[in-house]
Amino acid sequence: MKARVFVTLKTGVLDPQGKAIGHALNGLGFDAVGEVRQGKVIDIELAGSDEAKARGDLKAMCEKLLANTVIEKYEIELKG
Amino acid sequence: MKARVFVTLKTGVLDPQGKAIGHALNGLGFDAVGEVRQGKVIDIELAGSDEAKARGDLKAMCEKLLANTVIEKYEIELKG
Amino acid sequence: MTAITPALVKEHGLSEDEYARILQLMNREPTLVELGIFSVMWSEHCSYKSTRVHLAKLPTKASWVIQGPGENAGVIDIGDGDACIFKMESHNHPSFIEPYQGAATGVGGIMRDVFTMGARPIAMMNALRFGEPSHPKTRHLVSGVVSGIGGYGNCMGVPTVGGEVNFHKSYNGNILVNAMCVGLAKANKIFLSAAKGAGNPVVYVGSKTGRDGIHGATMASAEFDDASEEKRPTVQVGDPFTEKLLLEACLELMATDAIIAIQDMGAAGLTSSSAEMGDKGGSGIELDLDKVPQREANMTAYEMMLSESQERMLAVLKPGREAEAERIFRKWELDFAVIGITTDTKRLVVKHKGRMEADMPITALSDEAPKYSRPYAEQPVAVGFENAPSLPKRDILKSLKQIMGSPDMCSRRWVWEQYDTSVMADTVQHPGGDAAVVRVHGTKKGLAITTDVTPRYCLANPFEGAKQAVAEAWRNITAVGARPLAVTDNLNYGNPQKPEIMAQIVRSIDGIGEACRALDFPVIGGNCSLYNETNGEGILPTPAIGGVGLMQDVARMATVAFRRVGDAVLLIGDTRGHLGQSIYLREIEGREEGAAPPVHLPSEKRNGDFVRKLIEGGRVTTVHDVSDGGLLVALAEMALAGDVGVDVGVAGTTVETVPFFFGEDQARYVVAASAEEIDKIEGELRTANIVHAIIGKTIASKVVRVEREGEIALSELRAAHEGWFPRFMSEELPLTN
Amino acid sequence: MKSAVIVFPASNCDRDAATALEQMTGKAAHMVWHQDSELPDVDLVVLPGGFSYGDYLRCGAMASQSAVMRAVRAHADKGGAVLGICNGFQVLTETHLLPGALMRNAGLKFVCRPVSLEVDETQSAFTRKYSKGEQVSFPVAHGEGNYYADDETLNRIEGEGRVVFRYAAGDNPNGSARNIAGILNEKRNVLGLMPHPERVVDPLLGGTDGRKMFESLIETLS
Ligand SMILES: Nc1ncnc2c1ncn2[C@@H]1O[C@H](COP(=O)(O)OP(=O)(O)O)[C@@H](O)[C@H]1O
Ligand SMILES: [Mg+2]
Repeated sequence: MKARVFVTLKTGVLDPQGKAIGHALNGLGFDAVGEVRQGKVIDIELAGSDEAKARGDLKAMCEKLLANTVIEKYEIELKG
Repeated sequence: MKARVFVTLKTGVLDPQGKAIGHALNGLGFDAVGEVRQGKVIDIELAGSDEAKARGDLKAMCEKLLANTVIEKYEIELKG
Repeated sequence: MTAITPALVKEHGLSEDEYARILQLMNREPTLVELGIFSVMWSEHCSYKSTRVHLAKLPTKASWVIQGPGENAGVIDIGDGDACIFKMESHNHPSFIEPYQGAATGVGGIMRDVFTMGARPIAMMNALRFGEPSHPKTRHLVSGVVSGIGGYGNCMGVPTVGGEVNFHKSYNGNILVNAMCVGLAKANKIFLSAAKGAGNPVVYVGSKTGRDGIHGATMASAEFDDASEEKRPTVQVGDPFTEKLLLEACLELMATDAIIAIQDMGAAGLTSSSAEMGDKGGSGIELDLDKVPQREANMTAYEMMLSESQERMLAVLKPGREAEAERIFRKWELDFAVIGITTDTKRLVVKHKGRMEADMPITALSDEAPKYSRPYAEQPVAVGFENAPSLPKRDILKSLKQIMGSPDMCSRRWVWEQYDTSVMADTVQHPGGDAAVVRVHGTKKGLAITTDVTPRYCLANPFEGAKQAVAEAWRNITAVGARPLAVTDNLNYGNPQKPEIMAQIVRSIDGIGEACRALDFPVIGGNCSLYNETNGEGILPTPAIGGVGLMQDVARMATVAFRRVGDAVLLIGDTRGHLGQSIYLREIEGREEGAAPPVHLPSEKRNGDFVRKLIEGGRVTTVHDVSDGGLLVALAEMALAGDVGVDVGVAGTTVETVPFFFGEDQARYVVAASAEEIDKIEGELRTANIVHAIIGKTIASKVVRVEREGEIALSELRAAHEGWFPRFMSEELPLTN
Repeated sequence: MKSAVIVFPASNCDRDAATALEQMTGKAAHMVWHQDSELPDVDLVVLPGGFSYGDYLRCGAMASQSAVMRAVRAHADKGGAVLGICNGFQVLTETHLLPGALMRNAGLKFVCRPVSLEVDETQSAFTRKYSKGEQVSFPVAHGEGNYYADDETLNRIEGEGRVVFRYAAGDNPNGSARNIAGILNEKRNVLGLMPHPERVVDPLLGGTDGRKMFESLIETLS
């Protein structure tokens, strides 16, 4: 199985990187660009085929290691 | 419109970060975890409603700034 | 309007008595915004309510002190029109919750304290205390804190040149992250926070305000319990890029004469900065929050006044100079807004969306803030293992190796290599020695910087332990050849409402005061961090001392490294073999016991002044003070630093081998120089009546050799000394961005 | 030799570079702001170390889009000398004035320490005063100095004698391909390197091994 985990800053938490990217894109003439937020995407290969178990494991991985839930939130995507 | 851009290392380019995460996950007892790769996800708010133009712009942003195509590849997702 | 219920008052960390006092001062029920303002301004963090009466006893004056405690940072005169500005501050609680960002924003905060006074930061220090290595969180906290400090300081382009790292179980639930910043300014260009005069524009510069860390100041004044991690208050995210721009923009504006007063927005942001500026200037301040640059939609007055968003400053300008200032901040792509005006009412007035949200006398927030003489109950001081106690016979070289490779004594290279130590091209002594030395740019002068405290001594005896912290800082500065000039402190303790903790605080402050007076080493600033307790378990009392000294010619600086084969090795100071609270007792015998080593201040002064004169006279360049671990550890460090072997004996003392080599008696230095030079020095020591002994010489063989005990290869010692930290940390995933 | 140092927002070795240049050439360097679209009349342009634009997104990425970099490219196209140190090297790869990319250190940590380098190539304006194979010690201070290029590129730059500095065997601080620490462009007038030569021109600061680079430049460009 392949999983994709997104770890992004919670809404309201300052994202200096996103801010700087937005600023730079505006500077390059992309005027339509509004707010920009940057996060991490982590692609994980998982052995086994039990989706429910995989989801449970991924959640545990996020809570334990991949995200710091003080400031970050995460989303999990499983693709077969 | 909201766009999501993924910037990840090209296959074949070593990703020590991803390797370290995989190693740490195995260490935490997640034995099913195989290869791990880490990348960036950039969420962009875009004014306007012309999808084709948005796609074109996003591609230009990636080529110019968001990705370093020597080592990285990108994917663009548009969500209404 | 929100009704102010007892529950709401309690949530704001205010006691019933304190609320009664507020009603009296306001003559009416406060608004919610006013309550929030009181809660932060009367918090321990901002008001120092438990410590103020005691801090007042510290010596703060000397002819070279330009600005003592009370401003954002202290200022000393270092001659030739130059001033050195420095301060140390804690970011303990946020760093425990989010180690990377907590430590990073701690660095950012202390830098603002220093550059808000007109100084360019030139060096950073960090004094860190973590839980025991085996605690499941320790590794992760070490990794996050160190990369956070590096992440911020490196981006700012200010070298991080030294610090301390300790591990002890008492910090398992409350780590300490104390950061110190040292800056340089012109003595006649110091900026203060007094917003004198009415009708002057109040301007906001830097980052936009978001809902960051609302109530951080009250958090820093509350104990943790198991639920805090669940409640997890928002931690701020640092933006070193913006801070770097803010630094450059502020220094550019300061080069003009447009500023009346300026103050960083630290804990309690807009509230404390405006209240303090008004208070110091004897003026009033009126703010229009509609003008505040905001990062988020629909922010309330309460949120804006209490936000702890980072990288912001408040300034009062001379009228008519707004455009000029704005141009500078726009050039650096920073927000700039006139958000208020000074008045002659001595009131803090806050308006938002046409409503009066607060209107309160500023003195209620400063002079009238509570001040407590909390009860304290002194505990008996620990005793034992004082004068050369007998301990089981063991192989002392094996013990040496074990100590050199222990968590508290091993090399901190793993830490400092993550810090840019040489940016700014003035670092003449890097981490690894007694004090860091940075050159005063464009001159031959150098500033020596150190942070010190030995918390286990402070627990055994808060008074002697605090004296020791000051003495060690003074000694470390002396050992590189600089004249110690002044101190900033960072007093970290548990809950002051417990009489035994309060006693630690009171006695430590007494000890600091006594040592600073005796050593002519005034305290020019500091910070208190209380309530470092989890589930009732407090930390070791940890009064960290940051010291700064001045040397006239960095080319004469001493380092710890042995430089040549054939030098004589001289020990200056009296060795009685005090093993109480020693590293030896703990690491080898597994006992955390005994008396703290007594500090005899006149000997400290006499021995130190003697050593400094040798260095200043260009007669010695190899000097190391003897501290943690004792004499043999000092010798081993000198041998490793220079990669030169040493052969030593007990030099005819009556003290047994173990206490002689591992005792932690104070006021001692090891000096190495040619045999002829040491001969001369010995004569002078005799005349000066200073206890000393020639204990050995440097040798061609790369070993530490001890008479009658054998020898150990430097390579073996080095492997132990350098090995522990990287091995310990190799299991941790470095934090990512 | 006349020189200029480019100042990006959050450059932080700009003063260090200027100090070293002044010490070595006796002339103050021009400090050029990132928004300037023209360079003063100079022989050497230095892109200093630091964290231009916070190094957000990728090190050097945003700086590569700045107005001044168009002028720097023009200067290089005309054969003018360009020296990129640390962040400056990252800016040069991002601007494609130099091939390859600088990735995160293999150890994933920022590393600041002196490293041993071998001078691999002395046929350049930057290194003619060194001898081939000479070992020198420069400090590094970076989190992303892991040089990457595909094999074809690596073979080409090696074959053309464009690898100027290599980390000595066993002292590679960041995992760089083939121990590469510094490279030249095809025309050999643009050099990028991760270690800091400007931090080793003053004996009090831990060595003088960087002096020969400035002496080489002075001899070539004056
Ligand atoms: N957190 C740190 N950051 C940078 N340098 C550190 C840190 N901790 C310790 N060091 C450095 O390691 C050396 C040894 O530290 P320490 O044993 O506390 O010295 P001393 O006993 O002389 O006070 C010092 O040069 C110190 O500055
Ligand atoms: Mg010391």
